[in-house]
Amino acid sequence: MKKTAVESNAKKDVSIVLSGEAGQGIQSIETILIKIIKQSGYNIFATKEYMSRVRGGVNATMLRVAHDRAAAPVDRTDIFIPLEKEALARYAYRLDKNTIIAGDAGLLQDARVNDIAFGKIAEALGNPLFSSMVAAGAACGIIGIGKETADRLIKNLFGRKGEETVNGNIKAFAAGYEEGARTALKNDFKVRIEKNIKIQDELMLSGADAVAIGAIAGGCNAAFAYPMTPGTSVFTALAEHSHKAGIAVEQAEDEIAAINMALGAWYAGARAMVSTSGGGFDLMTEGVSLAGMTETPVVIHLAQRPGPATGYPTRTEQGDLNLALHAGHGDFARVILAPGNTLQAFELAQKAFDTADKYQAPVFIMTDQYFVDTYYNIPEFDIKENSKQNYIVETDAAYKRYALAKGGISPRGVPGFGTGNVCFDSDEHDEDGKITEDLSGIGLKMKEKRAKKFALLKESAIKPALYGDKKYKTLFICWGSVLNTALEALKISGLKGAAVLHFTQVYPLHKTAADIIKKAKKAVIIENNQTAQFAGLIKKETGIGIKNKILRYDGLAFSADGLAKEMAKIAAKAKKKGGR
Amino acid sequence: MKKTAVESNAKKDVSIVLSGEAGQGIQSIETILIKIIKQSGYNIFATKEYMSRVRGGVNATMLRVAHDRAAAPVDRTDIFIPLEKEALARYAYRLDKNTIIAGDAGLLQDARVNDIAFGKIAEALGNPLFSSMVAAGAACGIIGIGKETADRLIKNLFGRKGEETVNGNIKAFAAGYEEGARTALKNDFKVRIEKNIKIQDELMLSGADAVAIGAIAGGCNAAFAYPMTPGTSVFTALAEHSHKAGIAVEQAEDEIAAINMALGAWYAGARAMVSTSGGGFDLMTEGVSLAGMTETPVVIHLAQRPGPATGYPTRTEQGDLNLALHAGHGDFARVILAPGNTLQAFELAQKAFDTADKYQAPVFIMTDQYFVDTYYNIPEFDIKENSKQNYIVETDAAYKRYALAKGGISPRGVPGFGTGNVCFDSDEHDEDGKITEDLSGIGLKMKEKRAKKFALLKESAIKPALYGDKKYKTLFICWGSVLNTALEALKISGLKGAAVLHFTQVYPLHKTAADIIKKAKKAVIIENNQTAQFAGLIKKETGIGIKNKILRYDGLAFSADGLAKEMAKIAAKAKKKGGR
Amino acid sequence: MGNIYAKENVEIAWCPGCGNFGIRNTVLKALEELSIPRENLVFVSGIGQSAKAPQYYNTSYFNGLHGRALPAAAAIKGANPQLKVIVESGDGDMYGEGGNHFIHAIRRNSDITVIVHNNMVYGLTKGQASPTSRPGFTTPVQVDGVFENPLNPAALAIALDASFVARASAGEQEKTKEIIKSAVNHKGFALVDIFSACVSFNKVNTHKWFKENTYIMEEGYDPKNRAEAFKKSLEEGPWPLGILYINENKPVFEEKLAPYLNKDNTPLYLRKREISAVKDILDTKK
Amino acid sequence: MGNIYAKENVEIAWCPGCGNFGIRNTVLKALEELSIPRENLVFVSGIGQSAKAPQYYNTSYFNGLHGRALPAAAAIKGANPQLKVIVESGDGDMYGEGGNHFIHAIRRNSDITVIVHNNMVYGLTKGQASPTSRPGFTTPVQVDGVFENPLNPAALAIALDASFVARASAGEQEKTKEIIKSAVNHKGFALVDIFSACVSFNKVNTHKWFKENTYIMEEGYDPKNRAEAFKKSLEEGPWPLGILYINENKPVFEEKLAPYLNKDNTPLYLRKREISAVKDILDTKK
Ligand SMILES: Cc1ncc(C[n+]2csc(CCOP(=O)(O)OP(=O)(O)O)c2C)c(N)n1
Ligand SMILES: Cc1ncc(C[n+]2csc(CCOP(=O)(O)OP(=O)(O)O)c2C)c(N)n1
Ligand code: SF4
Ligand code: SF4
Ligand SMILES: [Mg+2]
Ligand SMILES: [Mg+2]
Repeated sequence: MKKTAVESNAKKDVSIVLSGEAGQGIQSIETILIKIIKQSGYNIFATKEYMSRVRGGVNATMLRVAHDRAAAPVDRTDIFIPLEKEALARYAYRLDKNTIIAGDAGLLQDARVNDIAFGKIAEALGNPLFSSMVAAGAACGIIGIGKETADRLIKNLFGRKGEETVNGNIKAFAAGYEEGARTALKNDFKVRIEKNIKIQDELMLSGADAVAIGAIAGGCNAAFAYPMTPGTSVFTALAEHSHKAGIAVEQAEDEIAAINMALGAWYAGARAMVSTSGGGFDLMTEGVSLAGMTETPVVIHLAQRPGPATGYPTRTEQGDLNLALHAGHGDFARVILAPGNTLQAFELAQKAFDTADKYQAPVFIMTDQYFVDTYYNIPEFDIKENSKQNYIVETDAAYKRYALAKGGISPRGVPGFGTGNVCFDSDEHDEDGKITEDLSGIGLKMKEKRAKKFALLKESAIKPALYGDKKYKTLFICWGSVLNTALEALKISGLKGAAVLHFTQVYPLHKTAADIIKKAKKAVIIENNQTAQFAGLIKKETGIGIKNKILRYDGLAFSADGLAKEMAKIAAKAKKKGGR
Repeated sequence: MKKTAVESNAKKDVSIVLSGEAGQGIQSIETILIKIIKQSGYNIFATKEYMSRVRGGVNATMLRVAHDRAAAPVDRTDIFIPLEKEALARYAYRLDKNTIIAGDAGLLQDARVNDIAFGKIAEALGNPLFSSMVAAGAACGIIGIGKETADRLIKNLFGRKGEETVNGNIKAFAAGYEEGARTALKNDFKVRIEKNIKIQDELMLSGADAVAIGAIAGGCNAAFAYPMTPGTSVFTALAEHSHKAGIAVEQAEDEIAAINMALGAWYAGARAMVSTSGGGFDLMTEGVSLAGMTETPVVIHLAQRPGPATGYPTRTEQGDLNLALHAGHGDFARVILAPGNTLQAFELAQKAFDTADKYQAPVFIMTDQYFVDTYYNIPEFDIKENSKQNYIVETDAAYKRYALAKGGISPRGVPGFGTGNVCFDSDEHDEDGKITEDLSGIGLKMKEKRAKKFALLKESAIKPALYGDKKYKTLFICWGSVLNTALEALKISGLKGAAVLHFTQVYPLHKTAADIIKKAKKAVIIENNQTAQFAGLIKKETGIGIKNKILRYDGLAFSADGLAKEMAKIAAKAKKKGGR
Repeated sequence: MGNIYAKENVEIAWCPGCGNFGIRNTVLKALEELSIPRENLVFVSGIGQSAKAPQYYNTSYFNGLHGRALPAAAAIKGANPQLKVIVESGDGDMYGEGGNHFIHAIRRNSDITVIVHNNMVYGLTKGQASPTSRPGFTTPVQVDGVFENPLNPAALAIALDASFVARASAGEQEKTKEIIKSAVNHKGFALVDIFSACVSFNKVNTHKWFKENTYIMEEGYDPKNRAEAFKKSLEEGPWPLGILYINENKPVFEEKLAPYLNKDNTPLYLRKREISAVKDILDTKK
Repeated sequence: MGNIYAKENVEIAWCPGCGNFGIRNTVLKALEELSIPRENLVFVSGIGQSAKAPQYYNTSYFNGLHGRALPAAAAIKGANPQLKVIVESGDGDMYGEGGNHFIHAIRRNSDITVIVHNNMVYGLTKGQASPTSRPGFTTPVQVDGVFENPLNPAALAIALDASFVARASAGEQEKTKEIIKSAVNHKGFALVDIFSACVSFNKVNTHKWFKENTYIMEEGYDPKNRAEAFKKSLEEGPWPLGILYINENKPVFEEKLAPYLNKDNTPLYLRKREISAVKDILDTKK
């Protein structure tokens, strides 16, 4: 830390927080800023936290512009742009003496504010609607970025609205920029981030985009959902692309309908997915059990938010793992995937369809509000096609849907493809899909056939990824959306002999998991929930109890700097207690 | 075993299996037999297994008449009374050379049959409807029981149907009895069970009766359900007693309605319960989460049957433990009780209401088809009244439903009792029950207040009961309905240094559980499911992995003699492997 | 002095201009004129913008799950028939997620009032189609526009022989207040479907649009004829506002529950549990 | 030779005398006369005695969860519009547990036929009241008898502007067969509610009772007038049997799905996944 300060006082990593009421324009400032920053050739990351209301309240968007890719929230706020007084109070904990607070001093009534009155400047330029552009200009001005690209971009963005709008916005940006630059100078705020022009062509994917487009790559051609934050955004993305990708999209009357539609669609040969959140998923659990009994593939995107019940509809938590693990009565196998970054989200969503189809089992993709709403630039990547379009067989008259096939997977036909009957049965059944009560005969064989999937899916599980010191003594274990934050936190913490073990597949656990964990002198679980649900799963599956826990459950995601402190603290405690 | 045979060849424990199509009269034979046997002063046990259809198929009822209370199924069949040919095939595995098979030889076409043509005898007496009575008489005749009480009982049973019916039935019983006695003689089948006239006054409670009447003792005054086997029978019993016990009973349009009704009723001051099975319970999971968030008491009777999906609607399994443990999104506390016998069912059902009310948490009573459908005589027992009628407080203007009370339980008011507002809120809320987004303030405090229940409920957990050798080396662990069977099996097995550890509360586990298990050289789990769900819970909670498993998952309950063999086998294996 | 049923010092989370404000005012006025004892009043709702309404009243409330207000309401009334129970929720909540309860609550006929804020959109989840959205309505999910027939709540309720069916509009506060008062005074299930503008997500069915596409029914209309009421309920251009249908001859749910069959409507929580009843029942099991 | 749609060597688990047998025969005859390609036929059902019907046909079937046949059926048709999809289930399944799907499936208007065995009771679970049970019907749960208004499926469907609504009776096989054929030929959601006697658990609404309380509608009846059809559907003493209502002007669900907007109804499983489409979409995210 000291070292860096000596080298230069110019920042290579700037965080900007915009805050204001819903509907007050944060969204448009964000949109413009992101475009300008990325098109100017800088890494950009954006995440938001918002209240469950359409107007009013206090929301915030955090942006990071960084030399190295930074893809996690930080508490440290270099630039704070409050659009209303309440924002200052709500986010007081994020501000320190180094934070540049820029905004309308008259409105904000706070001595720390660097006065840039976005609204008044816009009005002076003839249109109060320009104020978002003034604010975007100011942010750019403070970090000294984007001046050269702004005009062109504004033309692209507003071209169809006519010259007046374009020119007004160009002027608004320039005015804001100037004020921003002045503010930076006044505060001796220096930024030196190298431009990398390739970033212009990188992808900006939110977690929701990545899941949805990954699903399309996996052959998703049917999507059913009932709106529920934060599950909706994946559904909306699929609807948006429905023409291009040929997706049958239907908003169901409720979540029960959605999952039963998905099963009907798979039965008839489609590759369907549902997207929901905890409360909606509760209603799907009987359908999950139906998938288990009928060996019907299905892909479930479960975007978590804090529960129980309605909880915080627009906040984040990793609190539904236990539910996903055990939803649906009776015993049957399933797979639970949990991407840690947008590329993984794309790849896992794609893979989910193949896994579901191949093993005829429900496959979950678990994300959360933080994950689906967060986005940042990533390089273009190769799309690996699944080797098969699908696993459907043509049937003949002798076809039996639940044939006692060796290996445990009965070939799956679909109605209308071949001459056989494809009989899907929710009761215990014989090979033909006919109800049976031959308890110790075919009934038992069916139970045992289905149980083989536990082993099959375990064998094909994805290995957890180890980041950091391969000779780790301290191992930080996490799953899903925590990845980027944990990695940055580890770096910030400067801990030696430490590593992060991240699971993109949380169930079944890969067979090496226990050994990797046991190798650590000290294992620490990091989860965005109250009871360390994943630690519970690890204990249940491996017998290893993880006593050291870093849990956050106030509805927000971890911040990299906040988490770094917790990591350091828990590592220090280790030394005192256990010695080394 | 040998020793007994030397002492006497007269049986002290007789098992009778009646089998035939649904609707063919097994039920009425059973009813008559039970009445006569009990009223004659003998212990009687009855359990049934039946197909999911109203007519046809092959069902069976097993009765046991025993000197010592016998309250578990056995494979050994002393007397087999098939009413149709298929019964002989389906239950072939239950028959051995000692089994007396009695029935219509012409119909059954099997050399082993002792010909007693119930139908023809009845017809000869002038009414084919008498045939059930002939069969009952025959069964009594074979074991030499009930002759002296039959006439009086038949008068009681059929009195209102007129003298002709009474006399016909008396004759039918006598005719059957005579044939039965002859058959016994011919087969040298001897029974010596001492009469105990006190048994006449004992209670005959099915598991369903015990849960329902226990609930009434617990103050249940509202019941909501959607019909689902085997949950329905508890609901039906509550409806039956609704006038006497003042219960508001409503058949809901679906299970979602049922649980939300129950929560509404508790909110308004009632003590409500729902009764369902796995598939129906799946639909209730969001409601369970609502109970967790709103700290609303609720009692859930979950009667298990084999899943997934529709599975075997009329069969038994203990396959929904994982579901009950984790149903509902988010983190919140709950209690899961699982009675092992009818007395426990009564007491736990009663207690469930008190616990739910006191801790403002969902309390589950988990049974299964075997348990609810099984009944046997038990001595009358004292009813221990709960000390409190309820835990409701009168409110005043300052009342806050979710006050941050010390100890973690906010006093619960109900609307209309006092002047305060009682505000129930599904969102994260403040003390008043108002929506909040004060994440790190009251929001976090509410989460932490609710989390205190985990500890409170753990402290008040019921200790598992140890049966058998207190200095056990081998410990057989089970939960819920397996109790009686495990106890009898242990006895049959003759194993030394062995004990049964039975959990009537499966969650939270009592704090002594780990130590009790660890004391065993070898622990063996006995569960009526495929994946040893309770063993999974024990591992998750205590870290103790139980490798030895006796699992049954063909849709039937364990039999005492069958289980005894498995116990012996697994104990023997222990010796070989681990040495001693 | 303010309205005693209004919660004070509460920030209302609706968008400025939202139709919900008008409905809230109307409900408050109706309550005042009805002068129902405040302590005996319970509002029940699901989840949605409209479903937040109870949070802004100075009464007890049960703010439950999305779509699940009605079963809770029936049971609250069943547990304590002395309470006045008013359900207030949105069109998505009531006719979408809660559709099955809506049907069966009408059949059950609890003595409750059901006020639906019908803004023809899912407001809280940011603008997807609701069951009452009009054909052609495009949203981020319904990218090609709604094609389904919108659900007509009044027609549906009449088909189910609901005991009281009315349609109102947030803009017509005076008329709506009278309707709400009649509904609350009516014994049995009373539906009041109220058109309401979502200014943020429904740019088609605006305040102006509702004004232009509704009319207040003439005085002489007889709401007792089911077939005529059905016909009336189908009128759509413009929609009639008023009490469309009344059937007073339906048995009321809570009166049919065992504890109240003898006309004693003491709430369940005030009744003592008698262990003697348990003993009597056990005695039948000998 | 036997009916090719009938499954052979299957034991039928219904009680002797059950109305379901008559319905099964009628369905088989209708299929034969319609001569639908057997391989393209899919029966969809929930759980119940009636819902076992597909198990006794020689066709593909989707025997799903209690109450959940309709969403599955809509999606099956949506995944492959070339299939003929027929739903067959019970009154409890369709109007009780499945009530919400029933309402919304009517709105959705998939081109499917929905045959409901309406025996006014829950048969499989041994005789509780169903939504169509008549007032006064006593059961082990409804110990004081049903007091609610029974649900009138036809009236409900007409209120929702269903595209085809018919009522039939298991005892009137000839008429029922004709109705089923019309329903299957009708493009859009077609409801055929068929009275059927449960001989084991409904001792009130017997074969005889249905015979005495129904009549076949005269030839001249015009099913195109919604208000008239509604009136007709309310007639209860006796009930009219026949096609009560037809609305042919409703858009059909699957035709409105993106993959079929261009009139190409190739099933989804026969369409190749194009990675180029994914690339195009990703390109918009730069
Ligand atoms: C089980 C479940 N599914 C979905 C949601 C998400 N959700 C909350 S409100 C709402 C719809 C709101 O629409 P409406 O009832 O019309 O109320 P409005 O906001 O328009 O007043 C939805 C889908 C939820 N909370 N719970
Ligand atoms: C979720 C769920 N709830 C309840 C049941 C139990 N159940 C099975 S069939 C049935 C009702 C049957 O009635 P109906 O649909 O009228 O069919 P019927 O047997 O009369 O033909 C019920 C309640 C179930 N299988 N699943
Ligand atoms: S989003 Fe619509 S319904 Fe919700 S408060 Fe705003 S205007 Fe009202
Ligand atoms: S119980 Fe009723 S519906 Fe079921 S098969 Fe028997 S007669 Fe038919
Ligand atoms: Mg709405
Ligand atoms: Mg039925």
